[in-house]
Amino acid sequence: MNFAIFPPEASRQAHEVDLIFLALLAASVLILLGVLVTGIVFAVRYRRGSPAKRGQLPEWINREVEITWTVGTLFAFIFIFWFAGVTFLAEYKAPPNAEEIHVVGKQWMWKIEHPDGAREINELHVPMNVPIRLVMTSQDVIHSFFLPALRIKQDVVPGRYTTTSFNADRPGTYNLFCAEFCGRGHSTMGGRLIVETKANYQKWAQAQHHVMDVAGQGRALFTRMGCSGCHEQKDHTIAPDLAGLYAGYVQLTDGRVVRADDAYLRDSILQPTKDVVAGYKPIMPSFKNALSEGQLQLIIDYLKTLSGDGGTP
Amino acid sequence: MTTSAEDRALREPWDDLERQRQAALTGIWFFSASELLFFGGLFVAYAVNFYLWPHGSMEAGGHTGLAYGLSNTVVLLLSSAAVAVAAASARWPALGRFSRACVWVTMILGVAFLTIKGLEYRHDIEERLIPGPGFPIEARGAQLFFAFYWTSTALHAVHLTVGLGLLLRLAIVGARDPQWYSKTPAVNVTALYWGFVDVVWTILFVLIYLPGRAT
Amino acid sequence: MRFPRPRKAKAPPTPSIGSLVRAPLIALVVLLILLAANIATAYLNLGGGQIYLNIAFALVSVGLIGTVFMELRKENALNRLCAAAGFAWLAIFLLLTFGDYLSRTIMPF
Amino acid sequence: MTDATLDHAPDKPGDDHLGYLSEGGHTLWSWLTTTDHKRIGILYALTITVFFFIGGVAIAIARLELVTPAQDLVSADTYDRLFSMHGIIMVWFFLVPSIPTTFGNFLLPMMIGARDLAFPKLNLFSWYLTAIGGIFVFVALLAGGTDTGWTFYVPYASNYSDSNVLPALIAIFISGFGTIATGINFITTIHTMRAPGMYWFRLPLFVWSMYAVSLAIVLAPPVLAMALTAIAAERVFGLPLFNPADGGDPLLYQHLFWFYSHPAVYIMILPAMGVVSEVIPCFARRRLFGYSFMVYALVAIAVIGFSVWGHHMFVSGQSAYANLVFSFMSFMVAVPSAIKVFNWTATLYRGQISFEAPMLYSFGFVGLFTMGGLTGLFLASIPIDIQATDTYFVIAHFHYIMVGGTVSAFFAALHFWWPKVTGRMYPEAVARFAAILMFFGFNFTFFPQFIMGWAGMPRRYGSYPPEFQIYHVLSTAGAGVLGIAYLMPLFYLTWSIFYGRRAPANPWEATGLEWQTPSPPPKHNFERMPVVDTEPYAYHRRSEAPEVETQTDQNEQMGGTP
Repeated sequence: MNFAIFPPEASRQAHEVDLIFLALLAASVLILLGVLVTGIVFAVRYRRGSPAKRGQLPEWINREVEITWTVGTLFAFIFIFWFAGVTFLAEYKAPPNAEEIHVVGKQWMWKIEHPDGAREINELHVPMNVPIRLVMTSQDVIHSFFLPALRIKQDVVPGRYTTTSFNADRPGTYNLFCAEFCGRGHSTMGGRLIVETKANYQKWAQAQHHVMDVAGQGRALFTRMGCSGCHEQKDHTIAPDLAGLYAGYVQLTDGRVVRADDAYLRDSILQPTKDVVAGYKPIMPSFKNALSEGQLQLIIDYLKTLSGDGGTP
Repeated sequence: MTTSAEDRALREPWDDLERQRQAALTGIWFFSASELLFFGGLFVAYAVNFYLWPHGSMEAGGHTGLAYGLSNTVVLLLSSAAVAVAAASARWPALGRFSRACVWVTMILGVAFLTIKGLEYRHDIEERLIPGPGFPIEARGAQLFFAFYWTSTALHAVHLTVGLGLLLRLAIVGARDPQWYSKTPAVNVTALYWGFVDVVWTILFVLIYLPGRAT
Repeated sequence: MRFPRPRKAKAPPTPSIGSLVRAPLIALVVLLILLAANIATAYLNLGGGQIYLNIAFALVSVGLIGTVFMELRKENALNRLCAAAGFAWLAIFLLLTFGDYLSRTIMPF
Repeated sequence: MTDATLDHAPDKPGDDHLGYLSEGGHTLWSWLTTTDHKRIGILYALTITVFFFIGGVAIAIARLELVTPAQDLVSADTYDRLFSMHGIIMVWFFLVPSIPTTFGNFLLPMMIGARDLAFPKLNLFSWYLTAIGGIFVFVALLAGGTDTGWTFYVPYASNYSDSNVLPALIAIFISGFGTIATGINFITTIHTMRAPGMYWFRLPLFVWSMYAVSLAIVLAPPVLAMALTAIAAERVFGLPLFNPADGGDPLLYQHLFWFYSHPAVYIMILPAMGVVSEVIPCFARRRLFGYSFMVYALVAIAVIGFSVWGHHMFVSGQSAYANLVFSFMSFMVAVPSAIKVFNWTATLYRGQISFEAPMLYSFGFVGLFTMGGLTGLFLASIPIDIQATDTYFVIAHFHYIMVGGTVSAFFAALHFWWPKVTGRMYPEAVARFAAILMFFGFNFTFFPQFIMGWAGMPRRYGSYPPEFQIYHVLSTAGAGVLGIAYLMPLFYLTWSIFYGRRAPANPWEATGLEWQTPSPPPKHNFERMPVVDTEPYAYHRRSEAPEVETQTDQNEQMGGTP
């Protein structure tokens, strides 16, 4: 079972932040040891009844000592403030030629749109060594786009745009979390950041158009068969919201909690009255003989893209 | 006779009325500072929204009933003067009746304030100035202005009603026991509370009724 | 701020109503004049600075209410400090909150 | 009545005369209508004990859920309500009232030589406000709790949350005004009711901490009351105060909320500093090092604490300029805290240190508060805060200060003044074991959270990626140990009320006027007004001290105060 001691450093900016973190860690351990060791030495040496020398405080321990450590702490803290402030201003300013990616936070999923039109849900593919600028907003409540590997976190506020920028330089798959509490699905609103070499990224970008076709066809079928009529009602009173459904857990009317995997989607389309979602009436018609196997798969593929295929458990 | 009045006015831990009066005044002053920050939250919110939506706020300000606001301010200033005189004259038993008369005048003016405020609310409801679907002004930020208008004036009215309650207690208990009335610090405390309510209204009047008049 | 030891003074003679009412009445008249001036400036089209002028008038009136009606002039230092503390904390709050709002356009990151 | 569990109440007096415990009357009614500051202190102690254990149970279930990465013990919605109720109950119904309303109420008048607080009726009214607020929290709890977190961030709390937010808002609103009334009571008492000779720089530091805390208590909670009223107005009357659809700015709510909530964390820690500044000199038998600097540090924290709230909003969309301003002010407010830690350690120099339970808790306080304070420096520097905020790093930071700091000091105060409050001595050996167990249980629970927080584990997550499971398992195990360490004092202190050794008037030979009354003290504290003519903490003669101090010498030293 692997466990993370330190978050991976996937950008120079992350490295800069780690420098400050380690410097502060060292200074803090020093001060903490100083206080603890002094305390323990005094506690042992001057315990009641010990033969150590007592009497008046020596001459030099008086007001000057107090002033020295006050001013000393003050200057140390001003130095740390300067050190951190400079790094913040230098690192978090987006370079002008940055590639802009739009992120929209919605209750319990991230919808990401690349400049070339490729759309992703809960996944962010970025090329290496290319400055990226995220322009983000939210559709409902405050979320927070958090990439621990890049040491980036930026709240996503409804009604305005917030931006952050990074330049990933190490390929790999890293965590993406929502860091601001946003309701029931807050902990499942994560996803993956995939940093790839430029070549792989291009390959992925082309592939996106293919996936778009599958999803495009699935979308067309979804509307033609009338599914969107009920399932995309604004307040979802008659039919549950299908976005973010796949790979999550579903509470059924009889109290069972079922995992929404391929089988569940398939059964619900073919025999809707078998597992009715809690809070809804079993009014969905069966599509048993209306859909061919291929069409059923297209719709299920489309439903997967609605919640980012293979979202976090 | 006066010692018994003094004893009645004396509260439990105190053995000297003058120090009890000092403590009571210090207490009400700290409470005023605290309540000022309670309304301060509203003032900051109002200032931020005015900065974010100047045009919307100005236009919404134009729709508020200045006649009502003005008469309310005058009424409250008069009542504040009356309660100040009541507090100044309360210490002398000979002026007890005059002081209680001033307290009654203050209460009447306070009730007048509430009735004018009620009329204004009725007028606003008729004009559908309640933030929501059918809001007449479509400038962005106008609904925010009126959201703050309703919240702040309602809270101020609540504070004023509490003030009326305190004044009523003073007038009734004072009438029954004039000696207690001349000794107790409660008169000054109530006067200071009423002064605070007037201070809040003076600021609210400017924030609500004056923007947007110049158009 | 130690309180002066309260002397058991002989009760002062009852002042005339006129002397009691004089100061509040003068203050009332000044306040009404300030109110009228405030409303008059509201109707002059001064553009953006309008609201600051009105607030200035309001603060002057508040100062007057405080000193005359609430007898701040006779109060001891602690109560005056306390009255000032309320407005001082409000100023800190406004200052730093507007430090954020005003600089959102200058230094967004 | 929230604290109906009066069986735990330490007030079933023994047979003989028991000061304020028996003088005021034995009936429940006499307790519910008392204006004696000592009895009101005990009423508060019962109320916050009840809430402390309710909050503890809520987080215990949440911690059990976190043992496994998947969301399998409780549903996500229940998990949200558990941590929200834990936050709300612990902040407003345990930590904020913990030391000021219990020990502040009990000791303040006695420490300055007064018979009672300036406004005794207002004091009782404050307790009733807190109790009514407590009832509303029960209403919220029984109706299923609120799921907005203790921060009630808009627009989730105002437009999207379907949990019962309103009872929680009313509960905090009412108990907030209870705290404000206590603050006003304390400030007026300290200004007007000090005994002759008790000048400002002869006040014990506990009284100074009550003064500094009362400044923050009078000026900060009203802004929270306004923020919560705005949310209630938006939920109930639909007034779009922060609704982004109508142009409202959610950040405006965050400014209003954090303007209260940062001074609130100083409201929680300042009394703890006051308690430790009383306990350490007493058990080290030495004058407090740098008394005047400690006083300036207390007041400086309370005042500068009002200008730092923006460091909670570094990533919330605040402008870079504001980030820098608030980061700088956060470093400035850290300086007085550092000075206080240095002064506590320096007080031990050339002392006669003994290690009773209060001293062990105070050592725990100094250690844990230093770690909490240092991690505060991490969070004040912006790039680190961008990574660490809203993760378990922040949770570990504020628990080190609030639980490691304030709760340790609360238990130090509980043991230090227990003989004075109940007239009984607590069992020393068991108490020392509980203190050490709490220190290790605490570190065992919260240190792993620092590591997983920096590694990116977000807060308020019911399910999480598997690489953080080891830390959650460690933390839950630690929470078990900490839970036991908190339950032990409940038992042995209750036991000591009935069977503990009868306490002398001054068991620790401490200086301070409260120790010059019999324990438990009579209803009116002092028969005649005490006169103060010495420095506080006069534990040894200023001029010199004998080479080896024998027991008798100490008493002779103590002879200074009449």
